[in-house]
Amino acid sequence: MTQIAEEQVVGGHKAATTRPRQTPKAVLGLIGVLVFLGAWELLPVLGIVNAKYLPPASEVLAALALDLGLTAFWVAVGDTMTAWAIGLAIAVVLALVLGLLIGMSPFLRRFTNSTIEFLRPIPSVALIPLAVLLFGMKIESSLLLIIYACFWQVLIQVLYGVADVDNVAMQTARSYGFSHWQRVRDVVFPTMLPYLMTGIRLAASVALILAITAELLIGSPGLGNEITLAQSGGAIAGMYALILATGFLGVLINVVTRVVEKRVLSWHPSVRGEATP
Amino acid sequence: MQSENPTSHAGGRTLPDGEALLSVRNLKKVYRTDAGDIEAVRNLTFDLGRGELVCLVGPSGSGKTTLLKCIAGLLASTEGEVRLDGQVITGPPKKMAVVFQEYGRSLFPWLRVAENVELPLKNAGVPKNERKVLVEQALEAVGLAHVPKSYPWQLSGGMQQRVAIARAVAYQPEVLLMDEPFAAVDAQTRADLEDLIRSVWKKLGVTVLFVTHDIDESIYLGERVIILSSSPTVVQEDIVIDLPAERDQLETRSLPRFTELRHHVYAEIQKAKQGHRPEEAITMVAK
Amino acid sequence: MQSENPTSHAGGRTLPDGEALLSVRNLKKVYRTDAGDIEAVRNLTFDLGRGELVCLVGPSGSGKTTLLKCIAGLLASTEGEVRLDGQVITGPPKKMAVVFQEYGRSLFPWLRVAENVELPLKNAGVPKNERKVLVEQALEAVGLAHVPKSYPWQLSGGMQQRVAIARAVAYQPEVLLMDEPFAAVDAQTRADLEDLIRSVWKKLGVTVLFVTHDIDESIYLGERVIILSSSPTVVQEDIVIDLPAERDQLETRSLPRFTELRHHVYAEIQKAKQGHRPEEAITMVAK
Amino acid sequence: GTNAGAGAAEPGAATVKVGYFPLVHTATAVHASEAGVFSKNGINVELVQTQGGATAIPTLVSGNIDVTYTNYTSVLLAKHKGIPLTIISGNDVGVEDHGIFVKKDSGIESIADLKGKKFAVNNLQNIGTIAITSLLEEAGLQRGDVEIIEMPYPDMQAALDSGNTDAIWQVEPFQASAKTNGFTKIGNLFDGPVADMPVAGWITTEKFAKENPEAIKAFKASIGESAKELQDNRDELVKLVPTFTKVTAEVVKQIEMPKFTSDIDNDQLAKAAELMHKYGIIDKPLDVGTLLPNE
Amino acid sequence: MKTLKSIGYLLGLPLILLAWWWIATSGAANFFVPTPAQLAETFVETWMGERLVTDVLPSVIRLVVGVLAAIVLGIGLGLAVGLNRTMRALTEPVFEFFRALPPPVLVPVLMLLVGINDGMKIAVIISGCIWPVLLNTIEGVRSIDPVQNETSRSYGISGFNRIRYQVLPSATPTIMAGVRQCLSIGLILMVISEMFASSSGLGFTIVQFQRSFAVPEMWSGIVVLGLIGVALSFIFQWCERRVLRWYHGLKEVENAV
Ligand SMILES: Nc1ncnc2c1ncn2[C@@H]1O[C@H](COP(=O)(O)OP(=O)(O)OP(=O)(O)O)[C@@H](O)[C@H]1O
Ligand SMILES: Nc1ncnc2c1ncn2[C@@H]1O[C@H](COP(=O)(O)OP(=O)(O)OP(=O)(O)O)[C@@H](O)[C@H]1O
Ligand SMILES: [Mg+2]
Ligand SMILES: [Mg+2]
Repeated sequence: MTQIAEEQVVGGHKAATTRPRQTPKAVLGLIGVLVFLGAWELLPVLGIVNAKYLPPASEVLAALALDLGLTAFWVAVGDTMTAWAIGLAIAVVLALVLGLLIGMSPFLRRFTNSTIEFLRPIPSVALIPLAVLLFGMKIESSLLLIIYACFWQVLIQVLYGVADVDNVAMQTARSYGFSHWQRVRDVVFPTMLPYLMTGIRLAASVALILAITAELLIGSPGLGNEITLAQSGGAIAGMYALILATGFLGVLINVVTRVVEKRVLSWHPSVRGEATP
Repeated sequence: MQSENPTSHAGGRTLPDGEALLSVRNLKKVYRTDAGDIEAVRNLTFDLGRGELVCLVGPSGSGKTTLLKCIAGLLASTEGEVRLDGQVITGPPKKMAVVFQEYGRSLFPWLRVAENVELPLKNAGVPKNERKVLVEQALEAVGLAHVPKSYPWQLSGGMQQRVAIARAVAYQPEVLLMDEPFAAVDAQTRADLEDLIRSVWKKLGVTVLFVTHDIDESIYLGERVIILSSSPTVVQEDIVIDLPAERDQLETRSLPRFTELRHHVYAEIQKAKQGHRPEEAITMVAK
Repeated sequence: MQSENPTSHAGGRTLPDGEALLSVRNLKKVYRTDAGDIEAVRNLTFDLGRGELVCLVGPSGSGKTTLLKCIAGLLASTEGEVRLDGQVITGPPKKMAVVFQEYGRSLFPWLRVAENVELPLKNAGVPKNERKVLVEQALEAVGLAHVPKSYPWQLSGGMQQRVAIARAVAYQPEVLLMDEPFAAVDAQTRADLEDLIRSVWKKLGVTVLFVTHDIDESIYLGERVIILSSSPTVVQEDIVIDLPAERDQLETRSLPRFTELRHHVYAEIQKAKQGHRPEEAITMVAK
Repeated sequence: GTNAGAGAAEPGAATVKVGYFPLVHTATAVHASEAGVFSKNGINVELVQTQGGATAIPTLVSGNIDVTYTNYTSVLLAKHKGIPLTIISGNDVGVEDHGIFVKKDSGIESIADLKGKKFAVNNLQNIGTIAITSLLEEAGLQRGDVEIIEMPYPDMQAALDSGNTDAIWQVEPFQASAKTNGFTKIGNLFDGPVADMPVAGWITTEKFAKENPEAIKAFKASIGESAKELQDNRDELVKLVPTFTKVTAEVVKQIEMPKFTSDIDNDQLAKAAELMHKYGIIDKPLDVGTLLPNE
Repeated sequence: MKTLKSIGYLLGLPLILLAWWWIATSGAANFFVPTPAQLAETFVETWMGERLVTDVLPSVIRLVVGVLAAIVLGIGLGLAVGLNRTMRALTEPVFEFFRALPPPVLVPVLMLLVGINDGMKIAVIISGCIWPVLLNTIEGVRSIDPVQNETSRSYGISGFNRIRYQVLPSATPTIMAGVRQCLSIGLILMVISEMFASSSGLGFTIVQFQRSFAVPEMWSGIVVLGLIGVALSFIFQWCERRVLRWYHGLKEVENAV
């Protein structure tokens, strides 16, 4: 720990003097992924697990490469991503609006507290029978589960973000006669934005998880369903290839959210700290 | 030569009903904290006429910022009241601008300099091209016309403070409250900004309440100077500054009357610091 | 009577190798931003001898804070170097204390006043009872002995600034860098704090670099005053303050030499603001 | 999903949505659809791929499908709780296709050796629990002598290998891979007291059964025909199964053939209900007659 | 008076929702949605006995262990990663990869690696609820006020002291948001971890109820989850109020006016 902190202390200098030679972020990320795949490859080789049940990374990657050539695979990815995108979008908008409303009113904050805390830990998985009953195997079932799970993540982040508004900034807005809506738009929203971005990043992967879980347990088409098929067909490498694909989707989603974050939070210490020497 | 003693009131000057734009009456503010109550202001009473430029001085921690926030409708008073145009203030009134002591935190870090200055105008519904002119003029006036596209955190302390001033000036308020607005700028810039405030005040007829620690500045700027006592805070003295209306950095400051006033205020503050309290205030405290 | 012209160098004064505690050589700092590069400091060269008390003045935005941060090892220079005791500075050196211009943000809001002052001592491994004494003395010296248990955000601006000063003083540093440390306090407190810094400096033999906007203050406090030009920044002038070592708020300030120096510095800053540059600097710029 | 050819079905007849989970055992429905058996019998069938387990019956009740494939235990349980369901056709009966496996050299050679061991089933509220408990009783053990745990079929071999369980129940096609992976089969799950136990079949809601008696009859007839055609026809299975599951042809060649039948053996069903009551899965006796369409 | 008000806040909305549910279910009965009365009755029958000790308690213990481990790990890793740009770039894709894996497919892998025991269940809980803490810690550390960092650096406060006295307190408001998320996710994962290879526990029981169409019992189990969630959350909020006293003081001074 000490070492890490130490490095940070002189970090500014390092960054400045070694700037041209600094390893690009993407390369470092790739190294991380390779280390992970290497460790996975070694697990069966070292006999920690049996290769029959957890095939080495190379075998799984080969199976994935095979999948990549199949239209069925891409159709499944498309199905999953559709549910993901719609569910996430609805959850974020809903949570954002409600979060701002609740967060800015001490009354609503207290009034809804117990209910929110009661509803939050209800597993989406437990709602499957209800979802199926309401919507059958249609996409709406997946959406219900996705929205339910993601909504709380974003909501909590928004509530904490709203509470973080700087007094002086808020007083400035009030003294210049900003209306309620203007204060939300010009002061509360930007302050909350970093929290929201974390919420979206959390929710994005939860949405992916739920999209796949729903397909897994309800049987609507998509990657999750392909996983069940591979499982019940005893195609182990094929199953892990699909899981790997899921993981890569997660990485991809993160790259996108990072790019967005870099744009919308360029002013924030968390992002600007990275850019200045 | 004028009389040695400046026209002054121990306790704040009050105006007849209807003449005051802003009246502060028996204002008391106690902050409640976990560790106990902190009395920031004990009892303040004074009036500001329409279009007056009044400076407020007082020891550090005497409650100037607190008073300003109460006037701005940002803090609820514990006792007493503040009236604007006869109306008790319960929230920030319209057409009022405040320059906060914590200038750094009062700028929005997510907006660029010009956007920060523009935002209140935008929210007030000023048309776009008019806004553009106002923003440019204000930035020009505070000497920041060259950095409209920078973010506040890319500016030096003094520059940030000037952005906050530009924002207030561009807003063209009717009441302008400024809390040590020139604390972070150099002497020369300070002089320029003093003249800027005087000219804005003259041009727009705005009512200004100006907190400062610089006694020369308070005299050079103000038509009146209110001196707060040290805690528990009351008005120590309220002095009329009988200097000519046209002021000039070199000329005005070298007037004998300027020096006289300066000495007077200095002595009063020193008394305040040493715990001397005006009689009225003491009786008020006693009862 | 001394010579009309104070002993001064255009460009900073340098000392022979080994004599300087702190040497700044051809320091250049460019901030890289998305919108383009901002040159904060073009070329600074000067030395500080051990135990000197030097004031730094210059127009707003001329790069004083930037220079201080480079000296403190908090910012990497773009060109040139800063040496402390002959060692090139790459990170914050030991036994150095900085009072930041953004005093409010440099106090930790989760620590109470006394804890804020105590933290650097605790971190440095000073024993508990010794710490206690140092903290109490420092708070006493800045006039805040009555609020050790308050949180910083419960204090007025000037009080917060004094906490930051107390923290630096209690730390008993060898090098003390102060960035407009008295900007938010009233005139009387300011005078007291000035005397505090002089007495600490004398007692501990600490080397002080003191940024201020108040020209009188720079002359009253400093043994030397370095004037920065306006941007692109170079050293405009480096003046020795040949006032008696024992200084007194009333006496020293009324010395004719004080007034002379004051006028000189004022004129220099005015020149700086108007874009006048010392010859050396101009040639440097040209090549 | 695979769509049925409309062939000889009466034009205008409503389409019956049939939910199935892609398994070797549901080849009956797929074959009936592909080979035109449904249309020949005069119904339009749309096959809808569903998940087994928790969602089959809610999906049916919600009206999103008309008929679904499910195990009888779930049906009995649901009925017991008052969900109005009707069994309309059998599908498969447990024979050699359900095996009990242990690790080689584990020393377990018979059911009796399971005393004090762990046995894995895919679902505790299911036919497997009933079957193994009956087998245990037959071998002179008590229910509590063996810890029955639950895990999905695909994970069982790994758990067996790592010693997290001592014996597992594998259905085809997992049985085939258990054999290739070197596990030892110590017997069939449906044997002795539970030999020829009906495992799963096709069900619908009472309402649908009442309103569509013709369709139901035709459906049962089609499954019956399809079952006959597939029963001793491994080649057809080898061809068919890889088209709708991820089971490879090689594996299908090795599997033990299931016993397909559309018949519903009332007595066996009643016995299953009785055992469920006996083993506490349901808390009062259940008259299976109420589950059959003609009553 | 004050407690009365608190109780009003606590129960106000739940009572309104309950009334709404009552009215909604009073007409057409749906097999899968019980009435409040049914539910209340089943709840008492099902959970007020032996099950509390045999099923609920072990689950809650696993949950608490898992959540605490996740918080400690999340904050520790988050500090390491948040303070170091290289570490961040190196680990982010791998973290994101794992974050996207659905627990139902992760469980079999964990079963392989850890075996079938309480350790596996705790690992499942950790594997899911570490993310909000980790992400929030990283963000919290990254967004520390630069002036605070400079203060620490200039006074030579570094290493462990810096983490303890500056980094952690400053990031605490953000970390708390993560911890709060972590609680409910932990509860969800507790259920999922008991869905596989289990023979007791709250999640296991709920799944068994679901499979055997014991619908009111299943919903009553969900109510138990909700109640545990509320309890945990209140404990958490109590702690938070203490840890973040300075922060709430700082923020509430005038925001409340
Ligand atoms: N939020 C708060 N909570 C508790 N006490 C406070 C708070 N804000 C101010 N105070 C106290 O109120 C008193 C007056 O503070 P105020 O900021 O009004 O002083 P000031 O005159 O503006 O001082 P300065 O010139 O130093 O800015 C001080 O003693 C201060 O400690
Ligand atoms: N983080 C930053 N990014 C970009 N530009 C910066 C940054 N910090 C300072 N600058 C620029 O560098 C120049 C010098 O700033 P600095 O803060 O050093 O001035 P200063 O002399 O301290 O001024 P003041 O007296 O107003 O505090 C200014 O033009 C400022 O805009
Ligand atoms: Mg103040
Ligand atoms: Mg500065």
